[in-house]
Amino acid sequence: MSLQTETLQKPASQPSWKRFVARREISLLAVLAFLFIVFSVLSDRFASVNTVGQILNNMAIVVIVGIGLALVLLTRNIDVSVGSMVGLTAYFAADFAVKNPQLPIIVVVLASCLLGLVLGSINGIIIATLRVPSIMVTLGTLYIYRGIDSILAGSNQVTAQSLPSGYGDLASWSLFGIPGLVIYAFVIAIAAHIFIRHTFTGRSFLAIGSNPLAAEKMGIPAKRRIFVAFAISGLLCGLAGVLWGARYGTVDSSVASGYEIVVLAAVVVGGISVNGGSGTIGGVIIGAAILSVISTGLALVNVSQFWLQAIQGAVIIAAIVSDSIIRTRVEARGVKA
Amino acid sequence: MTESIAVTGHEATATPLVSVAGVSKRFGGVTAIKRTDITLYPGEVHALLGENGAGKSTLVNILAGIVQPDAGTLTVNGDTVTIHNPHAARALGISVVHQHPVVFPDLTVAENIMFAAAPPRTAVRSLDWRAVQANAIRAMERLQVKLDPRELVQNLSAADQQLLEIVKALSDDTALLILDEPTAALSKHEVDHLMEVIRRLKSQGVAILFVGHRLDEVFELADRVTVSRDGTTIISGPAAEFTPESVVTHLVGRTLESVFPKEEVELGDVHLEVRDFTRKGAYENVNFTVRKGEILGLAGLVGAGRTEISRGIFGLDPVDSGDVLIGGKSVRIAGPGDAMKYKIAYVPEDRTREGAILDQPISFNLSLAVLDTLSSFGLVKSKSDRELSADYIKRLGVRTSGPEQLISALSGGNQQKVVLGKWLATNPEILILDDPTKGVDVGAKSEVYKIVGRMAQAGLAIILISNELEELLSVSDRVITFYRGAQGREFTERPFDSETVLASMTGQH
Amino acid sequence: APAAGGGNTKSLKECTMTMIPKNTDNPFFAAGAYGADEAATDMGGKKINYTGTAQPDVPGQIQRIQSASQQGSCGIAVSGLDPDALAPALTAAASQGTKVISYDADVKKDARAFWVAPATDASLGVAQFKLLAEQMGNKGNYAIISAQSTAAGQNAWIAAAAEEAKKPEYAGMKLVKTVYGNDVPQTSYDAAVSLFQAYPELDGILAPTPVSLQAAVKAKADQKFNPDLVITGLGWPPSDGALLKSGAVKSFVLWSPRDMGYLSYYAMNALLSGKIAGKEGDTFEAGRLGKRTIGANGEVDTGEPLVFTAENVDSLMDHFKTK
Amino acid sequence: MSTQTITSPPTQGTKVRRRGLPAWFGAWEISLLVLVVVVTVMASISTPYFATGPNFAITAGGVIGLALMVIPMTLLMIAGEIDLSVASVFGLTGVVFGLCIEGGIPLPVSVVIGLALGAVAGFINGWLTVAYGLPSLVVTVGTLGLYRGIAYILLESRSISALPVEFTTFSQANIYGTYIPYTFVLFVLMAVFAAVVLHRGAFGRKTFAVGSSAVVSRFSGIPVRRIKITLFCLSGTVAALAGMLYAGYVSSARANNGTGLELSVIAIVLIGGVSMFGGKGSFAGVMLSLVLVTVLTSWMNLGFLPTNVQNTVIGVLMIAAVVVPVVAKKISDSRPLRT
Ligand SMILES: Nc1ncnc2c1ncn2[C@@H]1O[C@H](COP(=O)(O)OP(=O)(O)OP(=O)(O)O)[C@@H](O)[C@H]1O
Ligand SMILES: Nc1ncnc2c1ncn2[C@@H]1O[C@H](COP(=O)(O)OP(=O)(O)OP(=O)(O)O)[C@@H](O)[C@H]1O
Ligand SMILES: [Mg+2]
Ligand SMILES: [Mg+2]
Repeated sequence: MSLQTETLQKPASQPSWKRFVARREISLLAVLAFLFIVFSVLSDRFASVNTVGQILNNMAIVVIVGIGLALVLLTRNIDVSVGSMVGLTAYFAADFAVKNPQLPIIVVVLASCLLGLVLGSINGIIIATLRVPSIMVTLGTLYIYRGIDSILAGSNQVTAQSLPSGYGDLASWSLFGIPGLVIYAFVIAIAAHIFIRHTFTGRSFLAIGSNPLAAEKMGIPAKRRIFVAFAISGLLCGLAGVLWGARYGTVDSSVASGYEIVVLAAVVVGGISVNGGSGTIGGVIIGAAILSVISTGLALVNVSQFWLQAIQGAVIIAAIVSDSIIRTRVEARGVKA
Repeated sequence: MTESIAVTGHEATATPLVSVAGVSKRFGGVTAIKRTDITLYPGEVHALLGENGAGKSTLVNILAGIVQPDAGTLTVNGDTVTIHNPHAARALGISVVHQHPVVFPDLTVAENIMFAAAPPRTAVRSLDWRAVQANAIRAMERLQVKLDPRELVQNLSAADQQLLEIVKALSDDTALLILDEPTAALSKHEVDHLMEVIRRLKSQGVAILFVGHRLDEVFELADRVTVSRDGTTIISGPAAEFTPESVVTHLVGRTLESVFPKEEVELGDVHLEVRDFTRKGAYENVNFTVRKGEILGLAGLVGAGRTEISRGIFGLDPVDSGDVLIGGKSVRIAGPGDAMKYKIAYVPEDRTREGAILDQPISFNLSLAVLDTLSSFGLVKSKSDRELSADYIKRLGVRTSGPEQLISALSGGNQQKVVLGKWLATNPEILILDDPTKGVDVGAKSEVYKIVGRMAQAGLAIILISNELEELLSVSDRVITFYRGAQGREFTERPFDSETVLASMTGQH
Repeated sequence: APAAGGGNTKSLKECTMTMIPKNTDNPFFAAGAYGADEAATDMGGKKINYTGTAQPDVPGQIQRIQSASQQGSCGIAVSGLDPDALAPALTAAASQGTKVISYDADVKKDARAFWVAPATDASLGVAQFKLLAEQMGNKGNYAIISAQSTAAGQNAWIAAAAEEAKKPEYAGMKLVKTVYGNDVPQTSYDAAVSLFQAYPELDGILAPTPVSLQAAVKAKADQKFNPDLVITGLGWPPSDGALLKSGAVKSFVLWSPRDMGYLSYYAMNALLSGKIAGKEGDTFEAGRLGKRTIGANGEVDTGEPLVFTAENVDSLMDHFKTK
Repeated sequence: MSTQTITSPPTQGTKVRRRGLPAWFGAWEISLLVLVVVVTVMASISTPYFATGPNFAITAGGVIGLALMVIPMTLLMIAGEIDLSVASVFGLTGVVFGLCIEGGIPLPVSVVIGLALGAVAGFINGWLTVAYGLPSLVVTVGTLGLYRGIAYILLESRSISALPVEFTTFSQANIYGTYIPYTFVLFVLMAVFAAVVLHRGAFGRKTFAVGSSAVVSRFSGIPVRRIKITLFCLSGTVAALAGMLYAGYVSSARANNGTGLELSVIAIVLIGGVSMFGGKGSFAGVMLSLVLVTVLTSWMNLGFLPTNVQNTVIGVLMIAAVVVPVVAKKISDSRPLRT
């Protein structure tokens, strides 16, 4: 005799295709495909290898920073200091490279990542050990890290010409036509995906965000995990900082101001729940892709630049609302069936 | 201070599996338990009884490695141990089903089982999903539970989540299984099956610590009984040496005339009528009436649709068809606000989620449903507000240090009284009580039903839903059964025969 | 309270001038401040009070104007982020007896005595356009990557360039699009890349701000875009000198921020001492820069635009010293 | 220990004694007050220009936009929601208001149009949040871009500075013969009103209830959705008012007015002790936090302190706001308890 059959609950399990369709990434992919088609119709230059390369290039740094932020969001925390961390590490790395042109470029990259790791760890230590709201702490470090950036940089500006030649190559190399930036982002995304999806420790990040109390009772070391999430977020910002300098050439104290909003938009459009516990790296990539397609596409179809921000905002809203509608429809049908 | 604890001897043949001696724990200013002793033997069911807030869950958490005691010793298999964390507890063979489900709603059934079975090692290692699934299925088979391992837990019913909890807790090397109020969310039928499982485990030599408030279950299962009060063990001994009455006396500290008092009430006119009430997938063609002063009991298994019916009446869910008549007139209720206009009050089944705002004071909660009547020109009259709180705290005998105390600091029973008070303050004419004594101790239960009885005397039409059949049958004037969303039989003659009611609840008649 | 004396004359030997740039984290304004302090040394006056927000911020400028006036700074020289928005605060400061001039970017006319301009808007716009046209051989498609869409200076130069482009000899030149990089390297770079995507047949880019210039050069290299694409406009010699030497940019335009700061100091002193009132035709001595005259719009120009090339850039580097 | 004391409930008189401090003035508010006093004293000692009437006037006048938006944000965040689009509504209404004036629409009508626009913008935020059950953080990240973008579409790179004199005077001037800006009076009136509604009004109680538990509130007959939408509308309307007053203050309506101000608004509310998760906070705390940040900013302006130092100080303050109470509690808990 089974316990299960005697309770009156209908087994809530759904056919696997419904589970598949209800997955957020699928509905977002539909949004992405739709945008792609719209732009291809509007501009004959849109559907080209070159443009796709551009779209990928534009989203690479967002994806790198977004993965760190996603990891933090999964644990039901938030990191709004990412823009400031990218800014501070970008200046630090560029300045470091200019002052030490003899050093191999990998040392600069590692130094920048290390600085990012330290900045993220400061967030993590305060949040994990004192159990204070992460929005407060990271909003605080958003100001502090930017302040330090500005104190360090002052009116100084590092430009592409003053950087050692290897620096720019960090971003501009390509392999079989795939830009280096995209390859970094891809490798990190794969690693993050495997970590989140296929390791025990990775799953525990979701568990913590899904139910912190339960995580505690199950003996998941939440403090350590939350610390690690912030540390990784910082580390990835450190990497993004070097790449920023490599890609854009000019680095001053204002690099990546307000970038937290851009990354947050990509990540939440990509379906990482701000309430923790659910979301995938694939979603982050799709979210970043949607935003990148919009900005790249709009530049091609020759709308005035004044329209760009409004259209981006509208598409973000349309994406999250349509996703919400699609999923509730599918779920409702799944339960009724 | 009562230091002498009556412990009557266990067979000297068995050696204790776990013994707790002189354990104390305080949280900030609150003493949760002090000098508590309990001894658990292999192959026995040990019931731990006590009022709400007596410290039962705290003791459970200490054994589970979640809470560290301030003083005292824990002995497992003769060795003095410190249980640093939940993994250490599991390594000692201690498995726990917690009072409040500790599931991860965003993860699948299989993953939830995986986390429960996690070894203390925390290295990053890749998961073999097929093994995870297989393990989950194997774990479920042990209890003959059939859930889809790939289903997200948030899609499971409350009862299934409770089952999942037990599945998670049990493993092959469980030596001590602790069940902290495992039956609070279950109805009779599921409880019976749980008991079967417990007996089977017992026969395999597993020690079971059973924490609960339902005395009938305790006497059906327990070999030994420990009663604690105010954080201290009062008495411990073989179950045969206790009677329900003596347990209640120990629990409450005085004799209780009756656990479920029933007042004699002169019934008035029909006040509430539900006609052809239907919500597809939940309940269909429900028809019943409630008279003034009457307590109508709704009996059914979990999932029978009783909660859904009351939600429909209260306007919380849309209804597909049917009418609600109040005082003979058909009324349209589109939301709780409408329902309150017709003087309906609804005490929901989930006290901590739906009933009380835990991190707000008692006074805040008591005035929540009557804010508009308490205020003039949009401002809450603080005098009326204070009087209201003081009045209900006194009338319902809420045990508290004052109206500004947070609800979360109250024991379950006292929380329930505040929720009841919140609704009584609206001066309702119709009162719907959905499992009002869920997780509430015997003493408080009796107090709650005294209040309900007084309300019936005052002419309220009352609908009572309870998963505890004895309680439902004791206090109701009339009982209707439900099975899978369909209305079953109606029982009008007290005393009710629990066997026939149960048969009807399970769809047999 | 600060003395509200309109009649009594002062000198920067007794009181301080406050210099408020668009933002302090900017080498251009730092060079201006250097020039002003150089003038103080030359004249034997007090060093300036250089204050502003790290990043451009209109309310921040307003607060600093108010603070300066309150603390009895006798003169304020401001590079306006928003000509209208600063006007009320400047007018209030003037009514407290503080003398107000604008430098670099002008503010509303009636809110300042006069404006120490880089060079005339027309000359700057025309100079940049001429470099572009010359290198493009007076024909082809070009685009503009400006700073903020609200930047007054850039807008004035773009307008002057458009006026110049109407001349018949430029009939072959076609402006395809004007985009704005907000003076943010990333935005400017992305804007440049997008232009290359949208206009594969582009022959020239006019970048009337150094941030855009650098971004365009980098984007062109990264995209391996048309090697004949001409990029010119406004450059910042300390860093963009390298662009000239590498040949990525043949020439660009700028004025001397140091002279502009230097001039501002002398002009303020002349205003304070009552030598000039800011009317057209007023003249004053400006140390090493010689005699200067206030023009029709209440402006006094720093000088003619400087055109920088690989040959002359090193010799002109002194104009950009910041310390 | 006697059994009697446990079983019978403690006799409770009808009269309720209020012990200690009122709920809206707790430990955090006291710490903020102490900080305000300390910083004010230090500022007054270190510079003679700080504690003066003119400095009050310019400081109070300059902070008005921020100060006004803090009021509804406090209520909204206590209700468990957030509005990141306030600064964009602020910019957009300034632009629309300017266009109305430019188009010859009379001043009062233009103001009403601006306010209505703000209410609509807020309603859209609220409706999207409530109807689709989306987190407001996400919704308003979207409208942040949308509203600011519309401002750019409408005004492009232009600015409108020909605003009516009576309006710019109201926004810029002090009450005759005093150092009290008109707008400050408006702010004080609104703040007092909001404080009373929040801590004494039925609506305020409901706001706390909704923020503490939307489910319990719904079960208690509180119109949760309506309250949330109302608060979003309020946030939009006040942001609109602030945006128009700011346009008057700087005599200029531009598409980029107030860019990035949302972070400052939220920072002040959080420093004031309002919980990000709703249900907790006090108006007194937020006002003290506003005063603290304003005093610090003014002091640093007078001391010509660079902005990067200012920002760092505000950041440290924010972290201190959450860390200090926790550390203080840890210390007090570790002390032996009196019995
Ligand atoms: N983490 C904690 N912090 C502060 N106080 C706590 C904590 N856990 C428990 N308490 C307090 O300790 C006392 C005992 O609580 P406990 O949960 O052990 O009671 P219980 O016997 O399980 O009650 P119930 O029957 O209602 O489940 C209560 O007063 C409770 O408020
Ligand atoms: N498939 C499901 N997924 C999630 N929750 C569910 C599901 N089915 C039922 N529930 C919830 O479980 C609880 C009990 O189920 P339901 O309301 O159907 O039965 P009920 O008859 O009201 O229960 P009871 O008879 O015990 O009061 C309700 O709160 C309901 O919302
Ligand atoms: Mg318990
Ligand atoms: Mg139920």
